Amino acid sequence: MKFWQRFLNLDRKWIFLGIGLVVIIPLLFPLRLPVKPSKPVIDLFNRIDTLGVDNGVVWVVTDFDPGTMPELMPMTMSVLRHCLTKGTPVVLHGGLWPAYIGMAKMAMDNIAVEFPDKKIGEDYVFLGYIPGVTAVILAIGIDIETTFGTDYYGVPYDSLPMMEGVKNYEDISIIVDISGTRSPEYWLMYGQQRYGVDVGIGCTAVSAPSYYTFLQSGQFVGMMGGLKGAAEYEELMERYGYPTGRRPATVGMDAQSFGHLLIVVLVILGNIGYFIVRRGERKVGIERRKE
Amino acid sequence: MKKRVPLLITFITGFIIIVSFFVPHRPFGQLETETLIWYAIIFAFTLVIGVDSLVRLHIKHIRKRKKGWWYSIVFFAGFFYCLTIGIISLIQTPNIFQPGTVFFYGYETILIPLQATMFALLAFFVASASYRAFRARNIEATLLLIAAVIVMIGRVPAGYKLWPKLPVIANWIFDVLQIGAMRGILIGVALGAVAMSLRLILGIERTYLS
Amino acid sequence: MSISTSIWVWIAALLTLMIYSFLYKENPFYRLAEHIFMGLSIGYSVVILWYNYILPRIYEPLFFPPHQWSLIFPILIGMMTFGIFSEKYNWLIKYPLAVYVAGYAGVQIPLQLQTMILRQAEASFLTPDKFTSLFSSFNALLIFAGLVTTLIYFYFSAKREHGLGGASQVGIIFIMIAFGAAFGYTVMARISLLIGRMQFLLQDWLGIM
Amino acid sequence: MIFLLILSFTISAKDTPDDAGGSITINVYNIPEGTEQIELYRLTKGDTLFEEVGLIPIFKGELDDATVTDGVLYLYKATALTPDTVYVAEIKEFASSSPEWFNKSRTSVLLFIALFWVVILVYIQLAKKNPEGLFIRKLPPLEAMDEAVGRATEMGKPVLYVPGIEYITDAGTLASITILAKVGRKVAEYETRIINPHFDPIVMTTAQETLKNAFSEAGRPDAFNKDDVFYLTSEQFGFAAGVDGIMLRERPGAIFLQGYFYAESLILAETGYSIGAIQIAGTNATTQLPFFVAACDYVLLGEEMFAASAYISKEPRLLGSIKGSDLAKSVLLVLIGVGVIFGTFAAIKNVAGNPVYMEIFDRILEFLARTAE
Repeated sequence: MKFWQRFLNLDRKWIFLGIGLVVIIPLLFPLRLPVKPSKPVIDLFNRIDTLGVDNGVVWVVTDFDPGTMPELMPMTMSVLRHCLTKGTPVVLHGGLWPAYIGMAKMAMDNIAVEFPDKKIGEDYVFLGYIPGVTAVILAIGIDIETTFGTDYYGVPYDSLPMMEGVKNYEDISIIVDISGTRSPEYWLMYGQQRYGVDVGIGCTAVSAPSYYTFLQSGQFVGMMGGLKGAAEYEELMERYGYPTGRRPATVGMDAQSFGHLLIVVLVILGNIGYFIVRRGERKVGIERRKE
Repeated sequence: MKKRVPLLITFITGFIIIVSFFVPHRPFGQLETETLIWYAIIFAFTLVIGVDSLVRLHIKHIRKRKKGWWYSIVFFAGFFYCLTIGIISLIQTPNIFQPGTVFFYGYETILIPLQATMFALLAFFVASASYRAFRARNIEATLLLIAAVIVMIGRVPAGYKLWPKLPVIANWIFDVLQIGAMRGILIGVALGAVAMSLRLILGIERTYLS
Repeated sequence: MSISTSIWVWIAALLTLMIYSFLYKENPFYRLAEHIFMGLSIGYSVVILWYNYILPRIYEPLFFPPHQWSLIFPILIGMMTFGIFSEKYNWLIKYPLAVYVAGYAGVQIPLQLQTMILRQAEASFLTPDKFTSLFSSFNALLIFAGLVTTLIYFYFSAKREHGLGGASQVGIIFIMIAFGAAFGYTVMARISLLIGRMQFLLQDWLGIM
Repeated sequence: MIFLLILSFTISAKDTPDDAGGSITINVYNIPEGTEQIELYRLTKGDTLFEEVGLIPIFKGELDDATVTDGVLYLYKATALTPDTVYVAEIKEFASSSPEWFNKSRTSVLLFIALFWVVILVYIQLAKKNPEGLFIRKLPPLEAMDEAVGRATEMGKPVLYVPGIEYITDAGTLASITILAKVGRKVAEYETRIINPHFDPIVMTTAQETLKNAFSEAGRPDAFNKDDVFYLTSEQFGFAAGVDGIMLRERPGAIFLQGYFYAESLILAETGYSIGAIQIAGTNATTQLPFFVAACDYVLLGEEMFAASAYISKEPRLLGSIKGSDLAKSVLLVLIGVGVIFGTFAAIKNVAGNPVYMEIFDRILEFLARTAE
């Protein structure tokens, strides 16, 4: 009784500490709880995995900002690692909106450290931001060279050996749009439906449910939804012997699961305590404070 | 006079804009986009008032050596820092949001982390608020609690392991059970806003012009 | 990996810790971070004001051909807001305010009616395709019941007697379920925000991850 | 290349409806199997050569040619390219564009506005004649406001009023200003201090005037301190950080969070809770309502906030407008109800068997759907 009463009046600082710990500890000492890859992720993985060298380039787009980085950056890194290890030429496109180029740059810097022997311009290419949003998607269908002109670093398009012969969507095997915005719909409407290019996506957990219809209709090749989706992709990478770094999404997933669990446990204990205390109060007839 | 004229302006402006919604023909059709450009310009002037207010307040703090006055100096340090890197970038390049400019760098290294930090406070507060608020006090609170918990667990893998039906139920709550009420609230808010706007244009609601 | 040597990472990390320190109690560090944040954001707004408004919307269209002289009007209206700097002329601000508020009210009325009210009402219509199975019929009726009772809950001018009282009781139940669901739905995203900050602290700053 | 004139592949061109002119809508029908590209060409009357307009998106089968001049006559031709054949379709008669004086697709919006307007005016007249006859139900959060100010005064603590982070143009902000006037009068009466930080400078100046008047009305114009109504910053989380700082330092006894809020809602409400203040929230931001409900003592839910701002003044004209909104709700309920009856009918009696019901039903749906586009 007394314990519960004290528990009900628990200082919020303990809750804050709890949340902080359940997030930090799994990050420091990863448990890597088992994840079972789901069909949309397997589809996307297989699609990229079965690509040959001459199937065209993989076109990865970063349409997210620091707010959704924990979920979406691991996806970006996984896809880039996957392509580079396999030797599939990959293009990183710095997003349809100006604010997202910073994320692409961050991914590129990491890649440069992780794959010192891969050469920019030969094994992978970094294209910057071009204004126009949907107009950019349409323009890629006509001519990539005139659309972008140079890569992010200002190297003229025709001096990029990897892009030789890459003219439009016909030379792109798949668009992988990693997005915290509505951009997957744009790629679907203007890239996939108009030009028939394959589109696979990575999105936040919040927006994932709204894309399921497009998956079912086969309009998206595959999808990674939230940290869970990113963790599943990492799992597949590991199974097939690809490098995965520290598996940041899997680790993040642990933290997230524990965070959820803590909140649920707190709510349940709070309710148990509430009932026990209330019953006790009724017996002794203490007037309950208005809440 | 000082009150009548603005009220008249309110009525005429509002009325013309409403008419322009229904008339695509010139000059009405373009009116909405046109006015938005105008408003952006008017808006630019209003920010000057804000900056003036804040700067004046902090100067006052420093002059009067109010308790904690030196925080106002910190304020000015931040203010001038951002201003300086902005000016340098504007001189250097026409596009200050290009990665590589001093401004973008300063923005990315300090302002974004600060924003993200404040935003992430929500993780703590979501926990403390749910612990406190989700108690089965009465029917309503109980339903709030149950819906929240099911959706919460239903969306992580642990929920699936607990009971494979849980994600299905969570989705059902989200796709069906809550839709009606959310729609009702949206319609209510929109009706209220429309009524408010009509009262404004008719000059019935004029507190803002006081 | 090891601890960061970049001064900017250190600044960002220390500011992050200063902000979180207020979860324990109010303290000078939080206040310091708060004032830095405030100063930076105001400086930022001024730069944005110049870059996004004054340069492209006033300076360029006015001083470069084709000169859009009509922009003089909004500029004059805008300048009337400066009336508040004087006791004598502070009534001047009522004019821009009237134009500004009424204009948006005029935009809002048809737009709200179209996109929020009529659109939502249309989506609530029960079309035959919603009755394809027993379950979907049940769902459709449930959505319908939620909408109707919620709308009744928001009746202000009728006494809550007879059926209305009961209906608005049911309405508040639907509303509470909706709130619970919306709350639960965001928890995941909020926690991943914190994961992002912690990754920054542990990885970019301390390098122990 | 072989040119084939296939009858089934057809094209139509007509003036784009409900626009300001300068556009013709082209539709293609029966696009041949395997089409890779549909090109559109145009012949201006008097010219001899077709000029290329552009590609018609295959999945839409429709294109608005917005490069035409009003009143000029044009002839259109489309070619569908499949890997082995080129199909050609042409319109028979010249088409031209013109601007319209009324956007027909928005008729239902106009009807609704007109109805709303009339209803509100009628009720305002009725309310003026018989102010006692109007019943408006009580709003507990509104009743609690005076009590909250009173408690803050007893504790010798100030009152904090946050008007949200939208601009003056948002209806919620305007409602908040009205509520501020009420709170301001009580504060002046009780001789307490009110702290009022702002996100938008214009809202700030408006609030300054509103509070000044409120203090004058309460007979204490000298007690108003203009410095307590100040601008903080127009950066979302910067604002949240600033308001949190104020809460922690000034320890207000009552906090009003009234207006439009975004994600910072819970940051503010939880900090407010931690200092033990009575919190009365109100917002038209439906996404933030759950957080306020969880963390605050009283909440004005969505429309209640607008009703509250009308209720405060007790002026018959404002109350009349509440009655008008309620009537609009009834109309909507009837409309939706009609939908239910027809929908159920159609479901029970099988769609195909009852063309009459379906016809009426389809008409209504179409009418609404057009408006919502």
